[in-house]
Amino acid sequence: GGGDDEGGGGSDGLVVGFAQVGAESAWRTANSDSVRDSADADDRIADLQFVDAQQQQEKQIEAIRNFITQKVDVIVLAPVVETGWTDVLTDAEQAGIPVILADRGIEEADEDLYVTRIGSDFVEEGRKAGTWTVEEFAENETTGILQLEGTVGSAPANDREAGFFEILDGEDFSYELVDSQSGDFTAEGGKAVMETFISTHGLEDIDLLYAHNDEMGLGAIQAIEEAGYEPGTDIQIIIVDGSKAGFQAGVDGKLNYIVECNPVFGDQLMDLVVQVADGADVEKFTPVVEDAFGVDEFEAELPNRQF
Amino acid sequence: MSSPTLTERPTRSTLFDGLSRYIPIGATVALLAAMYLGGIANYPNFDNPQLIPDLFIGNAGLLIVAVGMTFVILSGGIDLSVGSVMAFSTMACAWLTVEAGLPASIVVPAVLVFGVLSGAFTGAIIHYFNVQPFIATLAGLFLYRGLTLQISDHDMSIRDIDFFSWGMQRIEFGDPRDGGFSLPYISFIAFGVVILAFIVLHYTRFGRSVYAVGGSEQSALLMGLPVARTKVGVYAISGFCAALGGVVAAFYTKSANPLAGVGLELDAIAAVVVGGTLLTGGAGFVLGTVAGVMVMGMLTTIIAFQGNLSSWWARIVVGVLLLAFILLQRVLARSGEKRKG
Amino acid sequence: MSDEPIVQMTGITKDFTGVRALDGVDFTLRPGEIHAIMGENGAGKSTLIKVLTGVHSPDAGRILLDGEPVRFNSPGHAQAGGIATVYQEVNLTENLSVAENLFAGREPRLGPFINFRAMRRRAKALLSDIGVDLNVAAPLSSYSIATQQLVAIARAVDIDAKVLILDEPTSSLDREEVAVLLRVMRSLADSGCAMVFISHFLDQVYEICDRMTVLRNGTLVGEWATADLPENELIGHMLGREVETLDALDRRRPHDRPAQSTPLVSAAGLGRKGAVAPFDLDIHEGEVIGLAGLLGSGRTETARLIAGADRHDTGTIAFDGRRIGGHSPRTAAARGIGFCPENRKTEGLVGDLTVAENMILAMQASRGWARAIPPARRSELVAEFIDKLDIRPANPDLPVRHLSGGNQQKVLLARWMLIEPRLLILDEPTRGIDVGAKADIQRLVAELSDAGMAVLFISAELDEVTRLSDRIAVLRDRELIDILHEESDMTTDRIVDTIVTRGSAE
Amino acid sequence: MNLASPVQTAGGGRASAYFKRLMWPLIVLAALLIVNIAVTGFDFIVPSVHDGRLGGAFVNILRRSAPLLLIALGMTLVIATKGIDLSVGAVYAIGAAIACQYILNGDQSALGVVVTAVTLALAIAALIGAWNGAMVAYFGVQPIVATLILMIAGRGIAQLITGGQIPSVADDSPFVSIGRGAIATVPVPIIIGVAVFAALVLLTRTTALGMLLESVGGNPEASRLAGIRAKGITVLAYLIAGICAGLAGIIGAANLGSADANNGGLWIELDAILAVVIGGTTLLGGRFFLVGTTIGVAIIGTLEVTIINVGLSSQWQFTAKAIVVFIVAMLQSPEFRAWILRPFRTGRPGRTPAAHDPEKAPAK
Ligand SMILES: Nc1ncnc2c1ncn2[C@@H]1O[C@H](COP(=O)(O)OP(=O)(O)OP(=O)(O)O)[C@@H](O)[C@H]1O
Ligand SMILES: Nc1ncnc2c1ncn2[C@@H]1O[C@H](COP(=O)(O)OP(=O)(O)OP(=O)(O)O)[C@@H](O)[C@H]1O
Ligand SMILES: [Mg+2]
Ligand SMILES: [Mg+2]
Repeated sequence: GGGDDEGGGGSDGLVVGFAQVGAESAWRTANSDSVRDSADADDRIADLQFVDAQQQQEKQIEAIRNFITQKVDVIVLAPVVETGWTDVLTDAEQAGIPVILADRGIEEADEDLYVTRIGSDFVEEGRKAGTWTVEEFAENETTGILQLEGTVGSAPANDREAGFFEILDGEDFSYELVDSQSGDFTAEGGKAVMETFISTHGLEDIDLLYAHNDEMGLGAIQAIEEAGYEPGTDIQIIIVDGSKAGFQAGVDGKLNYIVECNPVFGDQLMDLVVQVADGADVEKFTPVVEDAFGVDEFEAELPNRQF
Repeated sequence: MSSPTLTERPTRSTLFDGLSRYIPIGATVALLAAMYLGGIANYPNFDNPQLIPDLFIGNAGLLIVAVGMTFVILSGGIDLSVGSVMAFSTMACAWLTVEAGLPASIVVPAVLVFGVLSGAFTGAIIHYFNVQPFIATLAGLFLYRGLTLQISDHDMSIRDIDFFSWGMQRIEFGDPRDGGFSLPYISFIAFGVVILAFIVLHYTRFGRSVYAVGGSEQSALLMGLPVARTKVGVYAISGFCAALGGVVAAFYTKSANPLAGVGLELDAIAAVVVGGTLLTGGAGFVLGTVAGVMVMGMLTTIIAFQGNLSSWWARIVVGVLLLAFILLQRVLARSGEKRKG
Repeated sequence: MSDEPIVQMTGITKDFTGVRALDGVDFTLRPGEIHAIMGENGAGKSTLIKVLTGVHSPDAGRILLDGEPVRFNSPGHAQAGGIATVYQEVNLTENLSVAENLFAGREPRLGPFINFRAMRRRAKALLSDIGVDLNVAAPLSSYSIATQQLVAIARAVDIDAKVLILDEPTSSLDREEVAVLLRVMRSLADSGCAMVFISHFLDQVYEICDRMTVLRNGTLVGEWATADLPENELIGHMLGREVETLDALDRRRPHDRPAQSTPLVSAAGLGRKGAVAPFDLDIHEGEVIGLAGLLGSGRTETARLIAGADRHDTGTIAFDGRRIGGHSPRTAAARGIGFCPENRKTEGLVGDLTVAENMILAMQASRGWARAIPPARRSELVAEFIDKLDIRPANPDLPVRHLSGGNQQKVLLARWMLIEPRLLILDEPTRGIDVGAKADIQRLVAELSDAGMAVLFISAELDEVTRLSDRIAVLRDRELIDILHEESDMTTDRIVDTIVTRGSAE
Repeated sequence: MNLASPVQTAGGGRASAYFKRLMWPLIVLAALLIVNIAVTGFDFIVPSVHDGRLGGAFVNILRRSAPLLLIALGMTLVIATKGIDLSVGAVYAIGAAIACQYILNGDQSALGVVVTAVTLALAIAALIGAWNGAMVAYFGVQPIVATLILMIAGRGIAQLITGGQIPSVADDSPFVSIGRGAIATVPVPIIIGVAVFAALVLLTRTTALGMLLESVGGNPEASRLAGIRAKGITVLAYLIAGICAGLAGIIGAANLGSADANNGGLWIELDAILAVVIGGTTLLGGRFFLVGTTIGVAIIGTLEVTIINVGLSSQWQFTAKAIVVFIVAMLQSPEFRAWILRPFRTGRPGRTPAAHDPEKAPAK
């Protein structure tokens, strides 16, 4: 795309700096695309400075420092982790640049350092999955659960796990966590873990597979199919994200519940940016519209999927 | 026959002799300057005086780790464990102060000592058991990442520990609004490490034996140099630098992240090698490493200022710039060598 | 003057995988004496030294130093214990400067810091004591192997040791340097330093040594006072048989070449800046050309240009009358030019590969990688040359770095003889080779040239050069100053004379 | 005039040295297998036939390790030349991306399209390998830097090809059978792995390529002076490594039916180097051992499964890997074995106590 070299605080629009996490998943790419497309289409935005931090906090902090040096009007940050932002956000504040968080949040003590956060609530996503599980398996004596975690130590993995078990434990639901392994948010990882598990344990005592994202879930589904089981029937499956591919698998009857995590909030974000730049009062948290879908909703929802 | 004196001129002419080994680093610095000027010409606000100092803020930890790596690489080894050791140190600082409630003034020195010991242990295994450095330190890479995750798989804030607010306090040089800039203490820690490393490498027996061992371990041994001490020493230094890098990271973010520094070892190796140090050991400079870190930082900065690159174009452009840089460096160095010949 | 022995080694046994290098060897060194260890290539001389200085630990036996039992764990400890050593292959670090190599580990310091200025000054002084003037700040790698050997000697001499061990220190040196070295040794001996001297030059040994210990195949033959052991008896002890000594070897019958045949190789104005001035040289089939000159006079550089090892930047080279462009070792080998470089460790052999592999390397390279030499043919060839050159141990599967220096040299020679070259360039082929083998190699060169092969022969020993050559190219200061061709010119004196007179004329 | 030498020489040195080198990695592999069998029963090792395809835990390990095996084999050749190739992970991603994207743009179920896609992907991978080799051989760039450039840029190129998406190929495309299919019940990836292994062994050991590689890696200057085309051989090694990495990417993508440009083959270069080194090839160049590399790959593949089977949590995966790597490294070290055994053979004759400040271990 032809970048506008003038940039820098021109009067004909805002210059926005966007420090993105990385390009680690289709979800993330869809998110970046959405933000960039919205910024391009929006007359009020002169330039979007986009930096991919390759999942490293240090790189994001550096990017923000560069935004400050460049004197952008608004900084949008999709933080890799929750902690450790105090200094750099204080710098931004001193430079008079408002900060908006996108997607993930940061620790509460730093609440004053950003204007608002727009994004998903991973814990809530975990809760949605948990709630469905509790309802679906209410009759079971004990439910055998297999969890496919995201990258160990990453925020979505931690939160989706926490929210899920918060509900399960809170409802006194009787379950057994048969195993929980990391698939690193990748199809490769999901498939490998599932294959190994099936070949040594089989699927007999497993009722539910909870995958922290689409790709791992889809990988696992392949492994299940190849082992001669029927995903969605022999084993119920929940995935989080809800990409086209995920919904397609749902339509094909291979999984049972999709918790949406919506990356396409570019337009919403640009409106926020303009408001924030104008100094308008905005809510501290702007939720992205997100839903969860059961088996009978897959077909209808599939055409609406944008990534 | 009176015994005549044998006067052998070195094949390379004497005039450039002292200078010849500075050619790679000279090329690096010249190219850095070119990159900077190119940035100024192309991007608004690139001439902000804070831009260069910023390279030494964000990359303070990397610089320290890369200095340690320089010792190891000069001695002919390699240390892949630095990223993990760094993350482990940060996490240990966090856990010991926040969870165990120990005072930071004890914890930080303890972590540094731990870094030295773990490095020395690795070095001892490499030397006495003749294990390849790559393997021994790769085990370290896995081990310390694993231990870090076992301490905590969440990021952990240490903002409440007063001690850690010290590192990011700034010293101002001139008014930031007109031509001044500021640097936090962590940058000075990094500079201190560089200066110390420079002195140790060039003006002490230990430093010279690092070069000798890197040149030929067998010869160094036959010359009676303390090879064991040197090899264990460089890994201890690298361990110390990695631990110090971890402490600096704690200062920098006041938090510990179990996934921090994944792949940092490659960044550090790249910085060292881009700075003109030979991976085979025996030749290079710690100041080259500083230049190498600056090159890597400058590439990131240029990408950030360009700002319109998608994730993949950003990677490709970094690759292409690095390529151009390396090739130019080679060409400059070669023509320099030619001129001497 | 010999009272208590300063070093006493008894029953030393050392096994390497598959080879017993030393078998119950005794060795005694007395204060103030210069003691030679003699033996064929692979007899175990270097190994004995390395056991003494802690490079290898012995499998059996004891070592007394000043009557105290010792077991050094590294050369560093031996050095601290008063034993300074120059090992056979030059073991210095090429990436450091000359001065640093001289003082590595014992640099003059100011507080904790190295005093570079004092170090350079002392280095200059030290080198000038043995008659060498170098730029001590230049990296050692910019000097020839001979100079490096001098630096190594200077380093060892300067360490104030009670025992000084020199393992073939003179193999690359020419007579001037040898004279200086012997003088230095004598004065050290006078001051009470005990010395071990290993050399294949019998004249040097006889000139300077008080006693000698002879080893054969890893076992002790005996110890004699030099005066009690005439040269031919010594050789008999070393080789375990009577041999005709070198002196018996006649000057090779000069080759009469057809008057105006096309030269095999013809260099015209060939030169390289900073290495050797442009020169003209024709080499004909069946001819042996000697290159003579002092240390650093450019013999090696001349040879490398002809071999294509370095790119020339002036002049042309023609083969069979046709000019060759893109001269490189590969194309040279394809045309039948073989080149044995002087520094076998860094430029000659691939240490990890076996004897057999090293031998067939050039042959294989010329066939290309796709056409491997059939295993049967290969072992046949290898066995033939191991036998022909008497390489020991005669195990083709041993990594070549485990061979003794002299045997390594033979492997290198075999590599090129295998491709049956038309021109063989030998840069110091007899360096570090025992008397018997030396005679063998000289005889070989004569045979090869009689069979029509051209040979370019470089040696620091002018005797060798004069004995073998049809013509001798004399170099001085990296310039070919004369080509001697009269039969009467083939003498050492004539060469020295040429170097001196032609040099001062300019 | 050749006197019979009383010094005994070793007979058949090479074969037994070879076995010695491989013995310790084999022991570790066996130990890992025993642990798995102990935990999950003999089913672990016994293959079962399912859907006309061999299955079972161990067969799955082999099948899944095929991409790593290919990359590690290519890496072995590069390391033999004293080089290293960090870009293989990125080439893996590129190979996967090209194949998937090309198939998506054509008729997914047409065999011709699939063949063209695979050929194209391999050709590009070979090109990248050759580029790496040229940088090293002709421009004199250090291997780690030369390949670092493509390690960084390569993933970008892969993402560029896929537009940052994860293209997925329909399950009925012939392409996926490269990853999931079986010929005579043997899974295709295993067949490819074995075939490449055999091809490389043949290529390097029946021709002189292996020896020349070792020569170039062991002493480049001596090799040049011996008339070897050192540069060409270096390029060839990198080129083979590139093809292997591209093929690995194709297998990986076919197995999943999709190409993840960002995560496919992430950090596989480290595992590959690890496998090579475990297998006895040193990073200093020279001698290389393709069989050893294969054993190294088997160890790494089994290890990952072991962690799951033993029931360790994900946090343990790094620590367990560290421990196994450490054990292999120590077992391979003769110095370590001597040191461990030392207490058991004291009092050997001829061992006089050291008078001069002894160090802990014997000097090399
Ligand atoms: N590291 C080693 N491994 C195996 N064998 C070795 C090793 N070092 C030496 N040898 C063997 O030990 C024997 C003695 O070698 P040594 O180097 O002591 O001979 P030398 O008398 O010095 O011969 P030269 O005159 O050629 O230098 C030789 O057969 C050699 O092959
Ligand atoms: N391997 C080398 N690397 C760099 N310079 C070298 C090398 N070999 C020789 N030279 C340089 O080339 C010059 C000419 O030396 P050369 O070796 O050709 O002389 P030479 O007559 O063969 O002497 P020598 O007896 O040392 O072999 C020397 O001054 C030396 O500095
Ligand atoms: Mg010897
Ligand atoms: Mg020479």
